[in-house]
Amino acid sequence: MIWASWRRQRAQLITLLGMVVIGAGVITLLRSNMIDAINSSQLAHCVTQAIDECSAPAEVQKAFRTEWATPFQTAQILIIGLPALIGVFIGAPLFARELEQGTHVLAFTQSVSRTRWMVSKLVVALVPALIVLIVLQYLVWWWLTAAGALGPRLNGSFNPVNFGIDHVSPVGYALFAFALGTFVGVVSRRTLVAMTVGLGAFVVVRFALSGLVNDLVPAQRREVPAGSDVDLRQGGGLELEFGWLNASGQPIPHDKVSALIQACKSTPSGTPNTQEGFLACLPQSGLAKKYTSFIPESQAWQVHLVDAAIFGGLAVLLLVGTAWALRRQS
Amino acid sequence: MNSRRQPDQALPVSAEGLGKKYRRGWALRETSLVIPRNRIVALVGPNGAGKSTLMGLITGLLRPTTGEITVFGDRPTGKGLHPAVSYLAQQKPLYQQFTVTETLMFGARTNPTWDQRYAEYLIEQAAVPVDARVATLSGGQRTRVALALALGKRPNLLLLDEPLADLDPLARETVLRALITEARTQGITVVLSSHVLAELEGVCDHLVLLHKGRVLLAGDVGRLSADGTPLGELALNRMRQAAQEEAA
Amino acid sequence: MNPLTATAVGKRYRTRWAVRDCSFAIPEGKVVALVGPNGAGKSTLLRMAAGLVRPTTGELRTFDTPVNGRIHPDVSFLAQNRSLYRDLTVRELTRAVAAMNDRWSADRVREVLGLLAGVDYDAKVGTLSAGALTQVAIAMALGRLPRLLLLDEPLSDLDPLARDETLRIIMTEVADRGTTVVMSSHLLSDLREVCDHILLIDGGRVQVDGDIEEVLARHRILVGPVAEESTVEGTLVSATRTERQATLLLREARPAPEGWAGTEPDLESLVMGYLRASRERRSSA
Amino acid sequence: MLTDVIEFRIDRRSGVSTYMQIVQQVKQAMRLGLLHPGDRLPSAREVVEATAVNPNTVLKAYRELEREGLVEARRGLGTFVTKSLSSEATIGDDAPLRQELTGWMGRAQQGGLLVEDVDALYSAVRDEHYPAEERA
Repeated sequence: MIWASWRRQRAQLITLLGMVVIGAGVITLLRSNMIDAINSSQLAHCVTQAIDECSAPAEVQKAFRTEWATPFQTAQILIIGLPALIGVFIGAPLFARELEQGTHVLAFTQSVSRTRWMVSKLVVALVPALIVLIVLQYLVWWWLTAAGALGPRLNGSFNPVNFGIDHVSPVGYALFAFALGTFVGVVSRRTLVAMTVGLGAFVVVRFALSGLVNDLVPAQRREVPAGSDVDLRQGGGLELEFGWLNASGQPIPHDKVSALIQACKSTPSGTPNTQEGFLACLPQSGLAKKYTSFIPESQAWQVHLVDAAIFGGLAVLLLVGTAWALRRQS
Repeated sequence: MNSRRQPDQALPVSAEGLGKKYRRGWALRETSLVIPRNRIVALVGPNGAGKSTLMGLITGLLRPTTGEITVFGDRPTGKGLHPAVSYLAQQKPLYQQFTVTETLMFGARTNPTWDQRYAEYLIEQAAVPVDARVATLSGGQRTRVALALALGKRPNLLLLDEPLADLDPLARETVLRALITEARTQGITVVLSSHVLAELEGVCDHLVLLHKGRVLLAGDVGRLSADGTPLGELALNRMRQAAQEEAA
Repeated sequence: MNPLTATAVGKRYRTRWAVRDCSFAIPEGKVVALVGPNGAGKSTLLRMAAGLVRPTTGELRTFDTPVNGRIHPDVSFLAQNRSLYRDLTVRELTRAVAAMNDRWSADRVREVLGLLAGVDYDAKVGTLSAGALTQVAIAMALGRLPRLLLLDEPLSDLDPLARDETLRIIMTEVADRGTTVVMSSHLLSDLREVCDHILLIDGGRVQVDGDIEEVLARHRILVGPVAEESTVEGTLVSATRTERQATLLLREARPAPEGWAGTEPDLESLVMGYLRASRERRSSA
Repeated sequence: MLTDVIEFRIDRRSGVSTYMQIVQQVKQAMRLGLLHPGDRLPSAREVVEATAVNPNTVLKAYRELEREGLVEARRGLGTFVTKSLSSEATIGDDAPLRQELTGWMGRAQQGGLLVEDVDALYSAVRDEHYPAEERA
C-alpha cells in the first residue's frame, strides 16, 4: 500500500528532493559568499553586536544591507510561502485528483479499508513535504543567523516575517495548509477548485489567526512612574498594551491621555514647556504611571508552540473531516 | 479547378497512397480508397486500426504525411471543414448548459449553410423537448440533438465516429433508423464507424475494414458478401486472418 | 447462500430516484445479464453492490453480508470508466493492486494478461487501447479471486475481436471457478451466448428477473391483423403496429388465436419489447 | 493428454439456442462416425476457450445428452461417449446409402435444380417416411 502511494506521488517527491538539493546548494553558497563579504568589509563584529555598538562606517553597513536585502527576503518568502505551496500542490490534489479521475474506485474496491488507504496516502505525501520544509527552514535559519544583526534578525523574533519562519510555526502552517487542501479536495472533488479555494482559505485564515496567539500566552506587565524616562520595552519583545494609570491605579482612556499630554506640552502662559516642566506636569494632571504588557523576546518559543498548536489543531480537525467525507464518498 | 465549382460531380472521398505518421508510428499507411456517392459506409476495425485518423484526414483536422486525399474534389486545407462535410466526434461535444434551442442557435451562427427549419424538424422527429438543457437529456436524445446539429448544416457527406456507443439497444435502433431515413431522402453520403457490426447489418451498403492502418477490405457490401455471409462474420474472419498472419 | 440479494433497495440523488424499490436474488454460478435503457439505474445498482454508493432505502447483501460502504472480499468490480492508475505501467499497476489486497493471485493475473495479444508490461496504462485497458482492468478484478464478479459495461468500446477475447476470459473464469457474474451491457447480440439469467430493470425497478430460457418460454411474439387485436389473450408488454399488422410481445400468453402467428421471442426482441414499453411509459408520464 | 476430437461451431444467427446447437452437433458427429464410444467430449473450459459461450450451457447440453443415454459423465475425468449412433449405412464417404444420395444429388444438379428445390424435395420425401413426432 505504501509502495502504491509512493509510486503515485513519485513525481512530486522527486520535485521535493530536487528543491532540497538545489536549496541546500544555493543557501550554502550564498552563506559562504556572505561571510566572505562580511569579513572583507570588516563587519564581523557587527554580526553579534547591537546596531549602535557597531563601529563600522554607516555607509559600509548600508551598502552591505542593500546588497543582501533581496537574497534575505527571497529566503524568507520561500519559508513563508512553502506551507501554502505544500497545501496547494501536495494537499489539494492528493484526493481531488483521484476523485476527479475516478481512480478512487480502484482502491475502494480492493480489500484495503478506506481509512488505511487515506492514511498511507497522507503519510507518503506529508512526511517528505514536512522534512523538506524543516530542512529548508533550518538552512535559512543557519544562513540568517550568520548575518546576525546585519540581517533580518535585527528586527527581533516578533517581527511578523521573522516569527513566521522560526521555530515550529512553519510546520504548523504547513500541516494546516496541507489538511485544508485535502479537505477542500475531498469535498469539491475538483483539483483546480481545491487548489484555488484551498490557497485562498489558507491565506485568509493564516492572517486572521495570526493575532490570536498573543492573547493566549501569559504577558508580562511593567509599570513605571510618569516622571521617569525609562524605556519600558527593554530588549525587544512584543508589546501588547500600553497606557497610563491614575493615582489609584485605574487606566485612563486614551483620548483623555492625549488631551492631558497635549496640555502639559505648554506652560499655563502658552509657551512650550521644558522637558522637566513637562515631566513634572504629568503626575499633576493625574497621569501617575505608565504601564505596558508585553511578551519578552525570551518567551518567543512559547508563542511559537501555541501558534503551532492552534494551526496543528485545525489541521487535525480538517483531517478528521477529510476522513469522514471520504468514508461517505461514493 | 472545375470540380471546385461543381462538387456534385466529384467523389465524396478519394484517397491515393494516403498515410499518416505520428510520433508513435504509422496510424494509416498506403491507403487508397474511394467512397462513392449516396452510400452508407461502415468504417470498421479494431481499436487503433486508424478509423479516427482516417476521419481526421477527411475532415482536414489532420494533415497527411504521405499521399493525397480529396473531398468532393478539394484537398482538405486543414483550416476548417469542407462546407459540404459534417463531422460528429465520438464524444458528441455539445455545450451542456445550453438548451436545445440555444444549441440550434449556435449551429445557425456558426454555419453559413444552416437550415433552421430542417434542424427544427429533426428535433421534432426525435421528440426532444426544445427548452431542456443538454445536460439533462438522455444519451439517445443527446445523440439526436448532435445529429440535428450535424445535419442542419445540410452536408453532402456526414462523418460519424461511433455514433451509437453508450446507447441502449432501442435508442440505437431509433437513431440509426432516423439517420438512414435522412441519408436516403436527402442524398447524403454517410460514413459511420462502429464496433458493433451486427447492428450495421442491413444498414450499410459499403464497407471499409481497416486493420493496423491498412485497408483489409473495401467495397460494395452486396459484392463482398455475395455468398450471403453476414457482414459481421465477414469482417471478423478477415480480421482474425490478419491477426494470424501477423503472428506467423 | 445467494451471491447477491437486494431487498427493496432505493437510491435517490437529490430529487431523482436512480433505483427504486428493487428486490431480487442472484443464484450462485449464474451469468447474469443486467439490461435496461440508458439511465435505468444499472450502474448505480452495481456500484451499490460494490459498496461505492450507499442505498437511500433498503439493503443489499453480498454472500449474506450487508454491503455497508465496503466491498465484500469475495466480490470484484469493474467500473465503467475502468478506474486504473493511468500514469503507472502495467507491471507497476499489477504490483499496486496486489498491494491493496489480502488475497491475490499473481498467477491468475499473469494468465489473463497472457491471453491478451502482446500486452506490453512496461507500457503506461494510459497509452493502452480501450480494449486492452478493459482487459487489464478485468485481469485486476480476477486477481482478487472473486466468487462474484460485477462488470459495468465490460464490452462497450471494445472492437469485435477484443469483445470475443474478453468474453472468453470471463467465461473461462466461470468454467474454472464457478464464479457468479453480473454484467450490464447494451450489446444484446453478445450477451445471448454467455448469459443464462436476465435482470431487466427500468426506472430503477425490476421488470424481468429469471433464467433466460424460462423467461423466453413465458413470452410470445404474436403477429396478426391490427383489427383483431382484442382476440389475443395475455399480458401485453408492448406492441408495434403498421396500418394492418400488429406485432405484440405478450407475457403468459395463451395459444395464438386464428389468424395470428405466434413464436417464442429471442433475447433481443424480448429486451427490445420491454425497452419499447419503458419508452412509452416515460413519454406518457 | 487427450486431444480434442470435435470442435463446436456456434452460429449466433441461427435462432437455435446454443445448448441445442451443441446437442445437435454432438449427435451429428456421432452419426457421422466422428465420435466413437470412449471418446471424451471437450471439457466446458475447452469449449469456452474456443467459442466464448457460457460453460453452464455446455454442461446443460452434456446433461441432456447424458439423459438420452448417449454420453456419461465420469467424475474428475470428463464426459465420455458411451453409445454409437453411426451405422454401416451412414459412416464414411463410401457408405452405400450415402453413395446413393451422392448420385441422386449429382443428377439433381445436372437437372438444373436449385438448392431450395433440393431442400424442398428432400424434406417432402423425408416427411412422408418419418412421422412428425420423430422429426422433432
